[in-house]
Amino acid sequence: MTRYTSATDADRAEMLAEIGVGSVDELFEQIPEPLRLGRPLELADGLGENEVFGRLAALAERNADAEREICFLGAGMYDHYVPAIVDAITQRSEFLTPYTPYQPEISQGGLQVMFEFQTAMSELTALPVSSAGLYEGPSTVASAGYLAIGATGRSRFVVSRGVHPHSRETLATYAAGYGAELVEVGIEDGLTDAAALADAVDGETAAVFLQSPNFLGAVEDVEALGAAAKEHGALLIVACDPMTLGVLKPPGECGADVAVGEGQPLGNRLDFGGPSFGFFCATEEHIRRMPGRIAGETVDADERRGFVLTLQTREQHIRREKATHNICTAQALNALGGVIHLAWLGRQGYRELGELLLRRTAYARERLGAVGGVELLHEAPVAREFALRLDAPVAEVLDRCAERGIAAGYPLGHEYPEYEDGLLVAITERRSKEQIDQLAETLEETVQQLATSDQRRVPA
Amino acid sequence: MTRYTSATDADRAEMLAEIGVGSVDELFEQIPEPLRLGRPLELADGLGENEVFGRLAALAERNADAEREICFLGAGMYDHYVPAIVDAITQRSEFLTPYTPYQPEISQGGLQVMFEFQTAMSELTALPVSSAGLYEGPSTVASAGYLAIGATGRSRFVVSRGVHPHSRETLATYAAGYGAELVEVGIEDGLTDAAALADAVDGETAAVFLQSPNFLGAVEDVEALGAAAKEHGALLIVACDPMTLGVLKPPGECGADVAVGEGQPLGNRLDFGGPSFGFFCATEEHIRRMPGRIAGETVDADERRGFVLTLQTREQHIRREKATHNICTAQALNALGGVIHLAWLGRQGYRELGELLLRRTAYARERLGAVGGVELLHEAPVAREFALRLDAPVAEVLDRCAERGIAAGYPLGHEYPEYEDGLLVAITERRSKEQIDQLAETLEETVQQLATSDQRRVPA
Amino acid sequence: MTLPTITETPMQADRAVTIFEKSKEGRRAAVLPDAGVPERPLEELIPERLLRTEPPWLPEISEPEIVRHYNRISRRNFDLDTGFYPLGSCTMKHNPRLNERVAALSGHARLHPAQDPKRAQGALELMWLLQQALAEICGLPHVSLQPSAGSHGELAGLLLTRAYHADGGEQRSKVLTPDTSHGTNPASVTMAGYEAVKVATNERGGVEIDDLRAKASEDVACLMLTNPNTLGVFDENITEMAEIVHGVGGTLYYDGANLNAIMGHSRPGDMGFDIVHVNLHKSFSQPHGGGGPGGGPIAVSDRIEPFLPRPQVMRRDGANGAEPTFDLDFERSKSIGRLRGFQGNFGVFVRSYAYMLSLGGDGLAEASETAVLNANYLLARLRKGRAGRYLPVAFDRLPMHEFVLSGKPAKVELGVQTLDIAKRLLDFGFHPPTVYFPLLVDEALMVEPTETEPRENLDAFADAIDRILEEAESDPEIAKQAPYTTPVRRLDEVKANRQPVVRQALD
Amino acid sequence: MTLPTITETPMQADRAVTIFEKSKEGRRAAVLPDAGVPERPLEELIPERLLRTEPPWLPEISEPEIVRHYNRISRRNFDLDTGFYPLGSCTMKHNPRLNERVAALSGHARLHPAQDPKRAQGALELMWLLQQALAEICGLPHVSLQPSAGSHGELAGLLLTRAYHADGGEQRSKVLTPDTSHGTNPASVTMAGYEAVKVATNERGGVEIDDLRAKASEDVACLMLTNPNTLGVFDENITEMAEIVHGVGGTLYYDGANLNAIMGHSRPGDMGFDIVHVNLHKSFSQPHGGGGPGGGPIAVSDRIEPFLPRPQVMRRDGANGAEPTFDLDFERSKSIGRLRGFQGNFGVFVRSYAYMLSLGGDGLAEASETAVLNANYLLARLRKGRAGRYLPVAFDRLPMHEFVLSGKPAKVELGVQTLDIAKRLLDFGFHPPTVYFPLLVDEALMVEPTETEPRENLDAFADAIDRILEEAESDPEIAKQAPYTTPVRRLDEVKANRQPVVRQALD
Ligand SMILES: Cc1ncc(COP(=O)(O)O)c(C=O)c1O
Ligand SMILES: Cc1ncc(COP(=O)(O)O)c(C=O)c1O
Repeated sequence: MTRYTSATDADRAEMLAEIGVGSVDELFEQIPEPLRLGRPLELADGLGENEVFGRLAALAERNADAEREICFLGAGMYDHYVPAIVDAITQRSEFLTPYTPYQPEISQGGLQVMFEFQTAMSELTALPVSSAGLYEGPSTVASAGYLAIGATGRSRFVVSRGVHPHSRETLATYAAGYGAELVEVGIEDGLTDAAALADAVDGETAAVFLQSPNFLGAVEDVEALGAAAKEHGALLIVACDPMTLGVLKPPGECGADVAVGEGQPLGNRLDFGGPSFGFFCATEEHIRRMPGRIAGETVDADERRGFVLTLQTREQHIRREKATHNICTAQALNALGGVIHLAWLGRQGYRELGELLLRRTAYARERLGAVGGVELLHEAPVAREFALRLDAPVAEVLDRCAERGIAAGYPLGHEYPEYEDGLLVAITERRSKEQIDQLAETLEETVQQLATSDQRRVPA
Repeated sequence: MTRYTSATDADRAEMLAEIGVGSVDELFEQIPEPLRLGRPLELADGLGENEVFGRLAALAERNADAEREICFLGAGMYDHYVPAIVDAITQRSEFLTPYTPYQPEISQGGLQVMFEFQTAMSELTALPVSSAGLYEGPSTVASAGYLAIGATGRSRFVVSRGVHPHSRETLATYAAGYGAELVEVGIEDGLTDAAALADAVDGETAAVFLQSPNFLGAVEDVEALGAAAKEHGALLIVACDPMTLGVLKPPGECGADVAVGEGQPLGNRLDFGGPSFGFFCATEEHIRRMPGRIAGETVDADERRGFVLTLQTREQHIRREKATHNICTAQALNALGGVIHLAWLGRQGYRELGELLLRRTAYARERLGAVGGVELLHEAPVAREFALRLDAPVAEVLDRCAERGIAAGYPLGHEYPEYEDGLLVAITERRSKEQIDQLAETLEETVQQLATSDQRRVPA
Repeated sequence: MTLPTITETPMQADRAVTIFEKSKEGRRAAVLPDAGVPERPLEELIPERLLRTEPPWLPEISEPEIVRHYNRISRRNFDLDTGFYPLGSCTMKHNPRLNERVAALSGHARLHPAQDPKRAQGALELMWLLQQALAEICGLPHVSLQPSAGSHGELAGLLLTRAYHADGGEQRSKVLTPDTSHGTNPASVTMAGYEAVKVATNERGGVEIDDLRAKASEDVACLMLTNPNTLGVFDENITEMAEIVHGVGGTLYYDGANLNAIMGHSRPGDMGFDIVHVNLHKSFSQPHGGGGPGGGPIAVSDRIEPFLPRPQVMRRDGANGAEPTFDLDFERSKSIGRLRGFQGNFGVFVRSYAYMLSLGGDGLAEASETAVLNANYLLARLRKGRAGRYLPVAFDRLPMHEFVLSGKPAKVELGVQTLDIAKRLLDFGFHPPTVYFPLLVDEALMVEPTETEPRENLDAFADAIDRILEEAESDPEIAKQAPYTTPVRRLDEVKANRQPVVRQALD
Repeated sequence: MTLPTITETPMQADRAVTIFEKSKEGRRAAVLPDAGVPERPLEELIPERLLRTEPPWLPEISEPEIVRHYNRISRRNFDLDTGFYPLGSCTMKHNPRLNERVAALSGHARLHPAQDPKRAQGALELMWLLQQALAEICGLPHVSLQPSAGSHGELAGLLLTRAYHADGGEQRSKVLTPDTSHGTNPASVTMAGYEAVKVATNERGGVEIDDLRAKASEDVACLMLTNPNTLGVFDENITEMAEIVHGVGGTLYYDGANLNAIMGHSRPGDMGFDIVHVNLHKSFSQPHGGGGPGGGPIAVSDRIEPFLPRPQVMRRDGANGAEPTFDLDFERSKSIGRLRGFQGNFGVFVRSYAYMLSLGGDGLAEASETAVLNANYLLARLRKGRAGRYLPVAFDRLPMHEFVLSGKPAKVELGVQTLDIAKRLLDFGFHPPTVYFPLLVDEALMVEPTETEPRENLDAFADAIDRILEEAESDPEIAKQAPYTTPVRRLDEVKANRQPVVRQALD
């Protein structure tokens, strides 16, 4: 009898008798003999719980996680503190183990969570309609592109180079399928080149993709940049950071038709990149083109308030090849984590956290910018992350910092060859002033040691 | 507004108006002015959740726990693997946050757990009646003494030196209160001195206290030793290790009137000594003298099966000064952990685990006993723990082992001056053969280095 | 056409079945590692007559079914994370999950209690810090964290008193407790080998001073008191009482169950108490766990200190500016000795210390303020309704953090007892108050809302009480046969006592 | 005397209230650290016009009330840890808590995805080990863990097919899927820019070979198949079908949703498939979470490998006997590129890998055996009762791990539809099977018990179905108006669609 099963030999015998076959093998005879494996899988034998725990703990030991290192890495996922109630609630069997709420009468818990999630994301983005949990950030950007094609009948995307490289690459991957052409608009002084954007947008343009704060941390003037899209009837699709919307003007107030993004900062741990959730909000007119599940309010046979999956005619299980998207299993549990975190922060706390990030980031940017051999990559306003230039090989600096227990940031060179000396530094409420000072001192030391030139930053 | 509360200033104002007072201070005026503190407590200001987590994590970092060290420490608490379902279930609000089931109609969950716990402990000890969770091991021994006095009208205890030193000391502490005289019987070759015991027991003896396996790990012949108690009408009180009762003859089959013990090995983590639970089982005749809560089966108004707290006339909240014990809040949640662990092991697994402990312990004892400068402190049969003599200063050996990441065992000298060179080594299913060999090699090395004499163990 | 009407709630229909009854031979959850050592027959290792022949009849069941079993029965509990739980004297305040998280860190959870103090500095420092905080809150300089709960602390306090007197060559035999005291007080008195002597309560709910003076003889070892007491009122005469008892050489013991009323506002030490116990599972947010675990640390004055239990956590200042170090002190010649194994309920200390860090000094004081505010508000709301007539407050004065109502008028005028009202409250989704305690109040209902309840819940509770009394005015049977919607209805306790069935029969 | 009878269950009486409606101005749970840096006005940091004027209307509520809110609504869910959940095609097998425990280790949970591979060796090795295991199970050598769920894997598979053909200078436009296929299949086809073409099903429930042959043109890029298919039967002609599709240069895509039937018994790669997706949240015990997270790794053959998504985990053998090291390979010139951010749902990988370690190779094979045994047993039990008459199995042969019943006779003879039977099952405490899928079966009920259900639960389910049909024989209305005991009764979906209310109105 294997792990987690109940069938004893006695059970098997009685069950086979009831079925009317002599052995379990007979049940597999419908598989043509040549297609039967006929040998054991080449996998180790099963292990007891303690041994499995030991193996996984040993692997975990070999990762430098944010508990062991002071983590200034960001680039789309951030080391925020996840309140204890998030784990306590998301680990409840009642939320952890059911599937998609196909039977609303016994799924009101999950459906109400979706409804609350939709409300929260709609509030954050200032857009009226929200889908309940897509996979994660970049694929959500690609899904927005799919909606834009359906909505405009056009197939040309104008994409700012400030949009997360993963999002741009994912968009391109999807576009190769549903067929769309991508035009990229460059960055000037940390911000999307407005003139170039205006030139790039035309009557064939299905959508303009912006991100704010952009990948370099700079807060874009979405409203101004979006004008070109409006002018040519293209959709304005804005990727945003859900932890900054307590202080930054929300996409809905900047003319965005669709706001998407990575939900990880809200109640989801880093998990080396997933699972987290994506969010997808839009204006009323797109409600029947939205991807993913949407919960709606209604009443039951006795007029009790209740919730159901609604507008399902958008979805694959009803519309099949005519569906607005192929998504089925998404990230419901991660979205629950997000809505709990937001409730825990509350209206005031959410705003205060945004302010905290702005102020600590401003401090960190000045402090680090003043370090010898370090200068700002751009002077544009930033919210929670900023880019530096190092007068030293970035990879080596990072190694030295790691030896001192600090993950100093994200090297830009890999995805932005033009910023081969660039370092992206992220701040969360977990990064104290002391830790920021420690990073400054460590950079001071290491950059000096590894300095590639003697030219030092001339104070502006 | 403080943490975890809801009263806003607006709430306060309205509530005070409803009460009809002008300020909260007025409500405290019933405290005579001189007794009011009139200054803030000299405690730091409150901290955010992330900061509190950081503080506690920093303290935890400074402990060498069994995750970081290979732990051969025992002496009453053992590093067994606690299955994941124990945490998952005991952390459910429904079990974690209610109090004692005073209202049975809404406490059937907790009451059924008590009933199941009683059944399980009764099965383990082979005694028909069980109380549901006393504090922990040693205080349970003292409580058994209190029962013995009530049951026999006598007040003389004969206690084997093989009983856990903490139990003997706790018994003495309690005895100073309820008034009892303690007579200790020594150890010969690891086992209670049978002759001395027989001499010590007389018509004034209320109870004989044994422990098996005893503190030196030796399995006592409880039945034989108990004869003296039977002969003189004294109660036989046996402390036992709940992880060994799958293989060792249970107290109930050895003539014990009362079996008690430390429940930690069952589903409870080490927690630096607590919380865990104590168990207390006895023969039918003592049912109305038992300490602590007992759940009983009954039916409700519609003849549905249900459970209630029963025989409450034993208890302090009913009988006050005439109660059989003063215990109120006990260790219900820890007892739940125990019953889940037992269900998870199941009848087969529980027995197998006992056998595993016996065999690994036998291996470890031979392996370590063969190390130069190390010899067995006694040759008596052992179950899961055994005692060695080191030809080197024990404390220094332990420090050296710790430097090599091993907690080699428990030094006996502190509580048994006669075994000043003694080391108690405990085995659990978490201690693999490889770890045992590693301990042997480490001892080989360190004992040699620190050898106090050249006399080496002569092979028997 | 006959549609099914609900005769039972789903939970009522789902009859209780124990995990033993679900057992089926050969099933299992655990998979154990193989020993990896020679498979020797047990008889070679242990004399056969010391071996067990039949393994115990533990359940045989798969892991999924174990999880389902306990998840399902867990829902047959009402719990604090579900609703209002105004169980008087028990301080059912919010249990922060943060505390569970930090207690589960392996540095705490997997630390062996016999670890060498050198390698358990974090744990010892945490205990020391908690001791300091409790000393400041109680106004007494020395703390032992060892007692496992309140009643354990009481026993410790009485044994300390005995040791203190014995040290002075004295042997005293009596301990005074008010008739309002909690059952554990007299029970502890007996267990500690003393005789419990009741002192009367005056018309304000405090101790009757004259009665105390009359009974305060040289033979009195101690006076055990709760203040605010179990009526929820503060005894203003405490200073005078202390003088009386100290005058005859007795000690004053403070039952800390009601500390939640006065944290940061008044201190037992300043009232003249020599020994105090604190219930960490009440004032300091350790979850009640269905009846434990708890923690009952004691704080004492200088004269009692020498007798504190062994071991004590001690702090050594680091030589020339080095970090201080912490150790366990076993060499305490006058100590009463141990009260339990190892160092106490450390996991509880972690939670309570985390709670203190979260609230801070001001936060604790404000918690007490809000607790008192909530109690007074709820009482005011109740008074306005039918409770004012049928459930009057036992002693007509402003309470502290809790108050006691008397159900006598309801019994006489409506024919419904406190028990009936409590049972009917279950149908309204509330945990009832503590009932029939303290004993000197007829048909007592003891209500403690705690500071973590929002006002809306207090209003809803007051409304429910009013509804129940209104129902009773028209038909007392409704309450008398309640509850109706709980997993089981009223249970036959007499049957349970007559023929006790205290374990699952297996066959 | 009029005692209250239960007209509603307690949960029904407790009307839905969202957390936004519980909000009260000024309340909060979180306490944030102060910035500890100069308090500069925001306008100094960000141009005013880019700042938000009104913070969003998030709930204002205390922590205890947040916990209560979600605990209470959580009980309005039916879940796998409570009871039988035979939701066909979804493999609702036990979710071991061990997996949650190891996933929560900070080395996994707090590892930043942009951590330098040098300092994330444990995570990369785990991914590599999982890839190896999946490759062995699927019989295909190369694996990408990136897809976030099955449908994501399907899209990946089709984009791989497109890239594969493009690399050969080809452009194909059609993808074949059987009419029994899951909705995500055709939806993915469209999203990938292909035209979906249905192939018919034969009388044994397999693909109609002649129809396939007829439609298999040079313009066909791929055939997407589930085997055993959504009828729970194994298509014996798979080898021939593979020849046909490969014959015209198309690829074969295996939808792995039903892999739980054949683990260790048969491998998609050996059947001729080029691309396979695996649902880690089905066969490999990742909890379904109310609709995710999931994992949809893909395994592919050599000829597809060059096109796999970026980045790929790679293993470097250690120079002269040193430990191997692991890295991420971004330099894949022919890759279709990324499908998402970073490396995929790593937390899901940890759980599924722990599950594989727990069961081992034999355990996985045995899990499939038991899954097939349970399905066949349940079908046999059902057949014996009224289901045999009213709910016959759609294709009369031995199923694999699941089977599909047709409710047509019940509809015609009893006037109760599959929906009614499903709703009535709720009153009996069961989650209903998947209904109305696959589409080609009238009134379909798709039943998948999985291997982790004990026989007793299968018996109870069969008995419940029989009871429901018996009720229907005497009074169909009972089923038609069901459920009666659930937190809410049948909901008005038309209303929800007509005037969609998709968020809480705030005012
Ligand atoms: C007033 C009072 N004293 C003492 C106790 C006993 O405390 P414990 O249950 O922690 O032993 C209680 C517990 O309810 C109490 O309310
Ligand atoms: C047969 C089949 N194919 C594909 C899918 C889609 O998988 P996912 O939900 O992981 O996207 C499902 C999910 O239910 C399925 O049952």
